[in-house]
Amino acid sequence: MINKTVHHAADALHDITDGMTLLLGGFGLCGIPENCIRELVRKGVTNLTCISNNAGVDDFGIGMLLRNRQVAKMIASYVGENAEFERQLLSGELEVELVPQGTLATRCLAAGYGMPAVFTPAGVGTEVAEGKEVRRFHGRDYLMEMAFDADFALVKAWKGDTAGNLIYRMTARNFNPVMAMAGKITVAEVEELVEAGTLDPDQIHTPGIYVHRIFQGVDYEKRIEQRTVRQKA
Amino acid sequence: MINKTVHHAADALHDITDGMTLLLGGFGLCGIPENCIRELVRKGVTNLTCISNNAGVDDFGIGMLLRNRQVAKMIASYVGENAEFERQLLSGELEVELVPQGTLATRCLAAGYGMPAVFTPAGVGTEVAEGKEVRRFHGRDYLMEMAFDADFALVKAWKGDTAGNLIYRMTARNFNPVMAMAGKITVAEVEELVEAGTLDPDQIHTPGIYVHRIFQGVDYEKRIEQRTVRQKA
Amino acid sequence: MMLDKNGIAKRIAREISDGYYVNLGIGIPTLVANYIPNDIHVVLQSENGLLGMGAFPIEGEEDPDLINAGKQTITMQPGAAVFDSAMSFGMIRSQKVDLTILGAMEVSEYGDIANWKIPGKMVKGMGGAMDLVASAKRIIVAMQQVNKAGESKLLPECSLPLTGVRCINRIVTEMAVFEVDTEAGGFRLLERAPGVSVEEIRNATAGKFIAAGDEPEMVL
Amino acid sequence: MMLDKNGIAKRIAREISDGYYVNLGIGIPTLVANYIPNDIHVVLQSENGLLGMGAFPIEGEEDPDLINAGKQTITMQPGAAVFDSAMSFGMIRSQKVDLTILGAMEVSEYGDIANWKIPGKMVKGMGGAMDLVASAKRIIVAMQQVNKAGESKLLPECSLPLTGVRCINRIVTEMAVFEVDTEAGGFRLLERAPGVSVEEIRNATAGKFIAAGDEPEMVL
Repeated sequence: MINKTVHHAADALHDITDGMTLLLGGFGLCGIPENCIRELVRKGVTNLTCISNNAGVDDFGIGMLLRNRQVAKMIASYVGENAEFERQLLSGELEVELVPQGTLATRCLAAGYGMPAVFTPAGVGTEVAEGKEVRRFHGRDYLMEMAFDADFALVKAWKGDTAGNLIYRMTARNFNPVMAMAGKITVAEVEELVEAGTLDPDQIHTPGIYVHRIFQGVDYEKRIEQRTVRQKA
Repeated sequence: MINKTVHHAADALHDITDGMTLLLGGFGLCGIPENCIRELVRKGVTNLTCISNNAGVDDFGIGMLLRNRQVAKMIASYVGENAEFERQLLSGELEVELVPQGTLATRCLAAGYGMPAVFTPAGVGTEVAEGKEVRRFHGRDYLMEMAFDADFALVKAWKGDTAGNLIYRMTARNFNPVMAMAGKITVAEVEELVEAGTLDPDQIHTPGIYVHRIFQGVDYEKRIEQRTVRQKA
Repeated sequence: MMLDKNGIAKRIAREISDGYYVNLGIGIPTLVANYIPNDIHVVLQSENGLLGMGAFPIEGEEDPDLINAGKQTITMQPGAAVFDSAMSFGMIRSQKVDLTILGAMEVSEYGDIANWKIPGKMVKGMGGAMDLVASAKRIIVAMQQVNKAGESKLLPECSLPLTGVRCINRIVTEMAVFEVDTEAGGFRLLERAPGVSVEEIRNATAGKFIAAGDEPEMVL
Repeated sequence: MMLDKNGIAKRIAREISDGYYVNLGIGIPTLVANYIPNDIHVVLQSENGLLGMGAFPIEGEEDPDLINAGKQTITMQPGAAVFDSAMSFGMIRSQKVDLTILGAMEVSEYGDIANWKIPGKMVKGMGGAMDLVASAKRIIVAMQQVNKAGESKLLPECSLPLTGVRCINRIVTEMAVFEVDTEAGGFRLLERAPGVSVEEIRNATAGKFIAAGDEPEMVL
């Protein structure tokens, strides 16, 4: 067993420098690598390209990096929850590439599976198709989309072991497994870190080969974006 | 919950007819759909195209279909365990397309993920590349390989529920999940069929949306191909 | 009488058949779940990675790890399954999802749809909408027939950046149900909201309007 | 003294570094696992879908659901993980596996390899070999230097159908260790088996042979 454990976020991210490209797991605020994002804020690295489905909210998640002007370019599918984001975008401070959600996920998968490009019908005939190769298969048009090439992937799992194996919980899984596969260096923060041999090999969502550093996170806030409830019947 | 349960293999395969293309899960004899194969033998459908990593052994697995002359074409990566196979191939009775194992898996994935084609470096510069488009990305050559288009996928899981969700056990997983995604109609046989709601949603390997019919198999032989052991220390 | 949002949702629910896997978008589509008849079996897909989405949780039982694509706290049905985003859009792209219901800002008479961007004004992004409209077997749009300025949103062609091309099959608005002729072009009237006349609907449709004149009222 | 199969395996084991993920092919490569030093941490990948392959099971504890790519019954190490065939070759293709060790029928002086087919005689198939040689970061071939007829298997070019092109970095045979110059072409002698002379090795190498003449004996 190869031990992937590091002490904390500062250790895990020590070699992230200005100008790097980062994949950040999560959907909205669900399943985001809170400890890693806090550490990026603390380090103050700038000029980052962040690839993530969303951009957090004004004061949480990637929103903290935006507020701190650490992000030069954001690649995302939906950024509607973030007023500061919209301000920076409209003022030209922030470069943005909006990518269909399935295309975003599949470009991660492509990187993790060593496929340089993939075909998807999403965006055919729209401005997303501009500058991209369109190819017809079986009478239907597809865009050729390129695999992501990112320096780091920062993901959050529920449980992990010292070999880097990861298990996610419910819809906090989302982009985390595909981003974990796609980073040149992948850092995983987990709510509970256990010894290798503790987790059932059949239940691993991300095999440790894809994870370079793992640590047990602290102080998870797990903020809820849209609290919707019903009354007890 | 949508109930996918059928009574037995005969129900599940009632509409398989001569000349169809079938994906069959398993690696060697490990994780093969024993009940489905027995039923194909019993039905006597012929002129089948079978896509499977291996071709079974002479008297078990897909080997039984070969012996019975039910297979017109075999698409596989490795067929070395089967003398009858070799005989039919050399005599010209059987058409064979040999496909690199990773390409085989990825052409299933492509079908399950709605991607018409994928790029892989496997086979570049070899006879596998003949007639295929070669494309260079980042200074490296890749073959464009097409998604499979199969009438049925027959897979074997360890546990399944009435909603069609599947869980595999150890390396009996192999090709089963990717083939389950790739069939126009997917039939799953399981060792244990439970009520929907019994399995942990986080531990499902194949979500029920990919499975059209499920039944609890009987009389699993689970033959071991290469029994290798060590002495107790 | 124009339908309210719940009325539109209720009418759309009648388009759902037993055994369907359905993806519901944000807004009116979310309300459709409330009107699915109890005697049919339907599984809701949420594109953030869940099959078998259930109702909102009982107060106090919200779980931050369990949300839908609108980031709302939800529950799971028995038989639910969780998966990653690549598989989620994999099943959408391979047309395992039978029906997609989503909102729109504009629809053209050829079934083009615009619902993700207002240049210079709004830049929220397309989320999963472009994937859904490009791949879905069948798409129903839930929308208002006219905008706040009283202008029709059923147009000869979309003025806003497109989400997808020739992909919308059916539209349910506060006034009517339409079938879209994506080949020849045109909004074919199928049903009227109770008490709304063909002429009223024609006047609220900027694109090519096709009606025999005897279209029935909706059954809700 | 020519090495036997275990000698070849033992020499190859010295190429494995701490922290490596390694894929071992069928035959001599499988034996390499027996010689990995206890003080380094290595994870064995089996391309049928396992990381953390362990030893053969104790007699009576064989499990038909747990095999390696050679269809042999095996065990799992603590920290093992199981996955499907698409992910297995995904991690191979994305070069997460550090080292691949496999057998060969022929290798050319440019690092081409043939190991899957003898036209008209043998049609077993390539299994995962074509994927592995096309993608692996580093490949070591374990093979006999000469065939049963006494002919060299290290050739100017392969006569059999290729498995991969310009992909072999290193070869360990019963006689020697070679580095392959995939750019200029040539088998560069690095080490000799104990007691085997440079001339003997040269005579058993049909392709371009490169040696300074003072190459050391292997340390086993």
